[in-house]
Amino acid sequence: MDSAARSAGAVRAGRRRDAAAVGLPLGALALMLAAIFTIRPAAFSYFGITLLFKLAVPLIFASLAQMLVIMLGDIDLSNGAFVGLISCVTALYLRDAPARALLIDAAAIAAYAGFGLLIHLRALPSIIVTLGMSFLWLGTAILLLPAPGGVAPDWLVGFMAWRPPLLPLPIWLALAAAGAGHFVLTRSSYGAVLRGAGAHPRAIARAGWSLPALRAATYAGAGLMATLAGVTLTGLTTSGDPNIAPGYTLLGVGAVILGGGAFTGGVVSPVGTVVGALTLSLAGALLSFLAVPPTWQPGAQGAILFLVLAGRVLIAEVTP
Amino acid sequence: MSLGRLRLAVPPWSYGFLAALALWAATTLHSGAGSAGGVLASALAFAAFTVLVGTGQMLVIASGPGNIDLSVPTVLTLASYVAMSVMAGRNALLVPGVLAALLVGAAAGALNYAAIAALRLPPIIATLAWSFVFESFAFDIGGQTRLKPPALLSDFAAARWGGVQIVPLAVMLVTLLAAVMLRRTIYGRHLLATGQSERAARLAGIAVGRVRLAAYMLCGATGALAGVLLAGFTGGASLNMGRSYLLSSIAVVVLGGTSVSGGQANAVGIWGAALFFNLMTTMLNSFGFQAGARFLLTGALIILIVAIVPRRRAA
Amino acid sequence: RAQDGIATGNTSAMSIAFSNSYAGNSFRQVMIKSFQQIAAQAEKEHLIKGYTVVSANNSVTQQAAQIENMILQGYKAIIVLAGSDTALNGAIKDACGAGIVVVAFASGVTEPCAYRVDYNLDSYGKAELDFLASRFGNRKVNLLEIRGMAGDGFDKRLHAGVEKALKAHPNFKIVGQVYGQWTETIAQKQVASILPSLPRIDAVLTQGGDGYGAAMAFQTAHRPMPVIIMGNRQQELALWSKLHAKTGYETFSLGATPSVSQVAFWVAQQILAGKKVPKFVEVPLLTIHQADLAAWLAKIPPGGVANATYSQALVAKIIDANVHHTALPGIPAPQ
Amino acid sequence: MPPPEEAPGAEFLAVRAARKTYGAVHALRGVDFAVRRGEIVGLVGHNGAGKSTLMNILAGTVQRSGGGFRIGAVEVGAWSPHQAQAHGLRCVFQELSLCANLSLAENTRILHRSLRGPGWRARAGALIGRVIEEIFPGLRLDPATRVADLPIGLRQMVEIARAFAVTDAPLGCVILDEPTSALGHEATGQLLSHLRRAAARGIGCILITHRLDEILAVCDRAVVMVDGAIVAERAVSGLTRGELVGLMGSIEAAREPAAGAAAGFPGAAMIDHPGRDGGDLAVRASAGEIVGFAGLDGHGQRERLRALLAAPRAAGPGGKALRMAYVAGDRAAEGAFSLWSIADNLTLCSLRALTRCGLIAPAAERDLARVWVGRLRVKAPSIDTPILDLSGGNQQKVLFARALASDAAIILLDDPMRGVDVGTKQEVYRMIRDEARQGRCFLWYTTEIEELGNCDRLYVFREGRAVSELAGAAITPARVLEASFGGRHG
Ligand SMILES: Nc1ncnc2c1ncn2[C@@H]1O[C@H](COP(=O)(O)OP(=O)(O)OP(=O)(O)O)[C@@H](O)[C@H]1O
Ligand SMILES: Nc1ncnc2c1ncn2[C@@H]1O[C@H](COP(=O)(O)OP(=O)(O)OP(=O)(O)O)[C@@H](O)[C@H]1O
Ligand SMILES: [Mg+2]
Ligand SMILES: [Mg+2]
Repeated sequence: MDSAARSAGAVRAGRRRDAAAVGLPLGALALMLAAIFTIRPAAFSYFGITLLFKLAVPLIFASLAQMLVIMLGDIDLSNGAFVGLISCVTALYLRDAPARALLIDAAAIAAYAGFGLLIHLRALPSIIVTLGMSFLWLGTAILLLPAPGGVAPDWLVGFMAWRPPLLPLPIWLALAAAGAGHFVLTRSSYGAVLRGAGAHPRAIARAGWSLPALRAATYAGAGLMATLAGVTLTGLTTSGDPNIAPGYTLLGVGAVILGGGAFTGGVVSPVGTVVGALTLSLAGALLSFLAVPPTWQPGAQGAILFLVLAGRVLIAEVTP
Repeated sequence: MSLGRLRLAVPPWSYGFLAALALWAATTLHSGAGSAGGVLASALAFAAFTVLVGTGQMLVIASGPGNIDLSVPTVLTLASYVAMSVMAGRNALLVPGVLAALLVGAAAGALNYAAIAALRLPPIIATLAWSFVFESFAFDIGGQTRLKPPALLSDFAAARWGGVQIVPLAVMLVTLLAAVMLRRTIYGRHLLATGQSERAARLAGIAVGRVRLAAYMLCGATGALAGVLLAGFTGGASLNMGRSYLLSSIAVVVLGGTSVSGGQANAVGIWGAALFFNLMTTMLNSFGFQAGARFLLTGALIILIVAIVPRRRAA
Repeated sequence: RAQDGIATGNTSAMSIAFSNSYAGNSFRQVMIKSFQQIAAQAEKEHLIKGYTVVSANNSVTQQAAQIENMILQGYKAIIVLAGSDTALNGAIKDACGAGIVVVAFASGVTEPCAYRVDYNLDSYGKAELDFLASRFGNRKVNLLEIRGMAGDGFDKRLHAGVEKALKAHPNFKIVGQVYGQWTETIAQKQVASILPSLPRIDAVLTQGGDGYGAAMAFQTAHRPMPVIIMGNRQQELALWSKLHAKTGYETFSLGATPSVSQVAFWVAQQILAGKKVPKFVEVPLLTIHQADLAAWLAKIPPGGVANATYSQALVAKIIDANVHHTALPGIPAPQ
Repeated sequence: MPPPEEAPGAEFLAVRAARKTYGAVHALRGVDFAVRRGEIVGLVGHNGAGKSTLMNILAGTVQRSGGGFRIGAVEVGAWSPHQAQAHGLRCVFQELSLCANLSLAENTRILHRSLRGPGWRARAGALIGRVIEEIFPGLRLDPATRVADLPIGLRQMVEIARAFAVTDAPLGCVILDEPTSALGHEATGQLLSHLRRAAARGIGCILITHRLDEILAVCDRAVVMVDGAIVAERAVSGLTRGELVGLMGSIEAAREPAAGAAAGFPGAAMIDHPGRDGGDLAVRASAGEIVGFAGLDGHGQRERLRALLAAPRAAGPGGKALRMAYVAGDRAAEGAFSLWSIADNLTLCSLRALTRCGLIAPAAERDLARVWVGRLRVKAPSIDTPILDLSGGNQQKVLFARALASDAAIILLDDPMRGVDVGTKQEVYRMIRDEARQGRCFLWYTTEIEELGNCDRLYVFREGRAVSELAGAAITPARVLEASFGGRHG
């Protein structure tokens, strides 16, 4: 029987594929950094790297939130609006009424889980329900904070400006997020169930798991990640704004895909997603290093997206 | 039980129409019977553009899970600029202008599909990246000005035929064509088959790639046509004219009864959903809610409508 | 006491960056071009070493990241058209901390270290209502207000100005309010959607970029054309002029000039050159009255926006007027 | 191995008067069914008889519409997959239930909740590896392999092994719904002998299969279902294949010899597809021929069929390229369009002929669907029934009808009888021979050796190549097997 050889080959191919999922965005990231460091050698410093990746931190968390939803085979169009809501809550209450802020955050996460449940129980298309949710988050944010304002607590601003030893803070946070995500989703025994629920829910139900519970838990996890995104973002901007992050929705999707995720459900990589978020955040900022005329800046952004993602063809080559 | 039977008697795609009707009634109650006609006329006029864009989007969405065209707003804008540039405000150049726009739209669709197929990108990313590129082209062509349409185009866009607006009627014709195409033509069947299962469609002898390519090109073309008409209706092509059609084109398709997982499409339902969205705006505006409350109600209504529509449950 | 006139400190080795939040409408396109034109000129005259313009795609987080990168690139001044009043505060503070001069224009940036070049938005609303009062006297007047975007700072400040001004005119009543997002097509749709439910409208308050859409909505609905405050767009002025010829229609147009980016440029250059500049520099709004309509119309390209060129000297005068609290030099109508 | 003589153990699980309705469809009409510890029950019946429905009710994945349920001596009301697991009941479903994105170890964890905490992955891997080795010795799959990377046959083996793996709850009964339809010859044998070993350890088994020989080989008791009811129950010892078929209500026709060549065919050459290299025979076929692709499962037969599909076509009589149709055995992934009705599925490849002035004529379309539903005796309320509401075998018939109804001159069959009941098989064999006689050409890949008897000629595949060609009287199971395993054949 050649099954043993076939299986060993498949395992090797799988490892290659996993490596490529992370390696690809990592390669793109390295290339972009190399370009930036060539243009501006001074950027290659603790200070420079901090500045380059500062704004990537909230995007990392938002992308992880999106990743959880994509893992279930859904898509979340409300991610960016939710981050905006959390930023308003944080700027309004976290300093003076922390208990209230945490309560609202908890309620928002519970609402997320509730909508996840609704999507599952009524078998609704997530794309439209989350579109509706985005209006709910935005409306709530505007009711709370009709125009940008509020103040982030000093400890939060201080934390986001903290200069830890060895590596800049954004790098530490990225490592922590990637590590935690990898452990929970890729290594842990419950992670296997969650990924299975995304790929083949029926099989998971037949094995006796409660799909509604799994889905509510995953959506709650997504809400938690998006909350972290909102809080860290507020720490960086020092105040709240309902319209601050609508762009995170699609950027997050891009980070998940770039990191080797797929819309088929169950196929996501937390490490890849984190690297993808770093890459996309840098890609958006890269424009300021390249002397592209303003008219062609959007086009350049599109081209960067294509270049960064073109490596997927290579993945497809190594893994038929 | 009786409610259950009632629900089954009402097809899912008609919920948009019913909701639209309810909103219309509510607005009329609030602002007097005299407003009913005007409200409907304005809803029809603006729904027509959404429906036109949505019809193309529907073909793309129906062509398989994950297929979606996010470049619609910029294709619409770019095509509109191209058309206005070609027309240069002269009635005689109307037809070449429209043709140029359609060409641009179809080419944009082809580029979208080419990126999806050649770079193996998920459509959501590929079309987003192209939309940036198309935006740059629009900046380059029109950038600093708003291009005016020829008088004939403006007249057509505002024309009425015995009190009924022409553009919505024309778009209804497009809807009819799309519905017939889906149900009664080989292309329609092949599209829906491809959308349900690419592998099965391939083995059934369907050139899956060509079917999808055509869907993206048709989507670009309808977007372009909407761009031309919109320029006529609003008095010119402007850079941000497509802005509101990104999410609305997707929302009306899904709310109109087309399945996001592909393989099933409903052209008529798009009208219901588009009227629903427009009448919702009317209602929220005329009730004079605060901005935050308007968003809250919008979100709640969208979720409510999708949630009450009965659907075939998986076994 | 600050020195009046142009400061002449040597800025020839310094570069200036412009971070723009959004480029997706013609107003912003003209604004960028105006900036490039004046900056290129200054570069040629060795007033600066170089310049760059970077637009974020309507994403404040991206704009913030771009500003952080500009810090790295060693620009001596960063000019900001902010996508949010507050969301860039962190990045702007970082820039100030790195010794960079930050000039935010046409935006309500709240970070105190930044210089602000902006209109007096209270005067915007006041000018609109004062004009209407001159037209309608003490009659009861129904107003439709077209606002910008919900949750936006500019919109909120302008609206606050309108509300403040309304107190002086108890006969004015806002009977409807829509959000046009400073976009013709959206404004048209929103106005069209609310019109059937509204009583007779006498006048429409606008925020710029929405007047023509409103006019189209009234036209399509076959409603009498109210006095729509225009926003200096060519198509608005053309329509006004056409209606004036036909029916004697009169209104008033005001708004920002896209070339306010040039003011910000010169303000930044002057600060670098050593001029004492107050933290808030008010710039005049461009207003067009019936008398100047023809002259302006002749000068604006079809589909374009009324604009003016700000020279270094003019900007120095504007700064001085701000320092001395004297009247701002106006923008003269073209002859 | 003969069934053990001693009486089976205590009753493990029983349903009484179990009913299940899907709208107007009565899938089960009051069924009494019980399984004892250590007993192997064979469940047979035509497609759509209700076998899978009954198993789903036992496994808790489908809620019964009525009737009683007893586990051991305890009467239970609501029954869920979770409870079924906890009581030691496992089910290998007709459609595979492994998550393709997960590894073997992870899939094992899905079913076995106690596999958690530090080191779970290693424990799960060791467990599944041990059970695979026990049932299918020598298979040696790496537990880190992703299921998606395995062919369907291996997946089936993994799923079977997963069901037999034991962690905390003792194993009471395993339900196997057509487990052998995707297994090769050797693996089937291994599975059946494992069933006997398991039964000897007191584990009950329910085996659903359309291969009656398997029932006769391992089961203690055969239960026959017809139209949602149990019509017969017999001890297997002493039962013959003919009797069993008789109980199912259909008579197995005596095998007719392949008739293509006899009736004056082969006609015009239709396919001449060169091999990849010297060791790979060219595949040739002519009008009226039925050409088989034989060999062990997964040795390149399917790939060759696909290659034929993609290759340039020979010109037919009118000078136009000959058209091909393909019938896939993996109907869920490659055949059925799940949102469509029977009619829509059936007419997909015939649309050109149904088109008038650019539009499909609905009346003609429905007529065509009705004719073929009638001819193949598809069991369904109407041609508008969604295809997914049909039982597996009936879905397969619709796919068959799609190919036969089209104007394709060449029909490629990719193991098309998977899950089709004996009665229908006979009908389909007859139909294939009729169609061949009328000038169609069939290329037929099958894993069931008896089926090859219907072929005029066949190519035996080994390691991705067509290594030998057998024709007419040379087609015997012995020679096919010999060629499959690499014996030289002239
Ligand atoms: N089962 C079949 N029966 C008949 N023709 C088929 C069949 N499968 C494929 N073909 C034909 O073979 C050709 C190539 O098929 P293939 O699957 O590569 O097409 P595709 O990749 O989907 O389409 P495109 O060529 O536009 O990319 C097509 O012209 C198609 O019509
Ligand atoms: N989800 C469902 N909805 C409607 N009808 C169904 C559903 N599932 C099964 N049926 C119907 O119930 C009957 C029994 O189906 P079942 O799958 O139990 O048959 P089976 O004996 O397993 O057949 P096969 O041998 O083909 O697998 C069939 O007539 C089928 O059409
Ligand atoms: Mg191809
Ligand atoms: Mg079955």
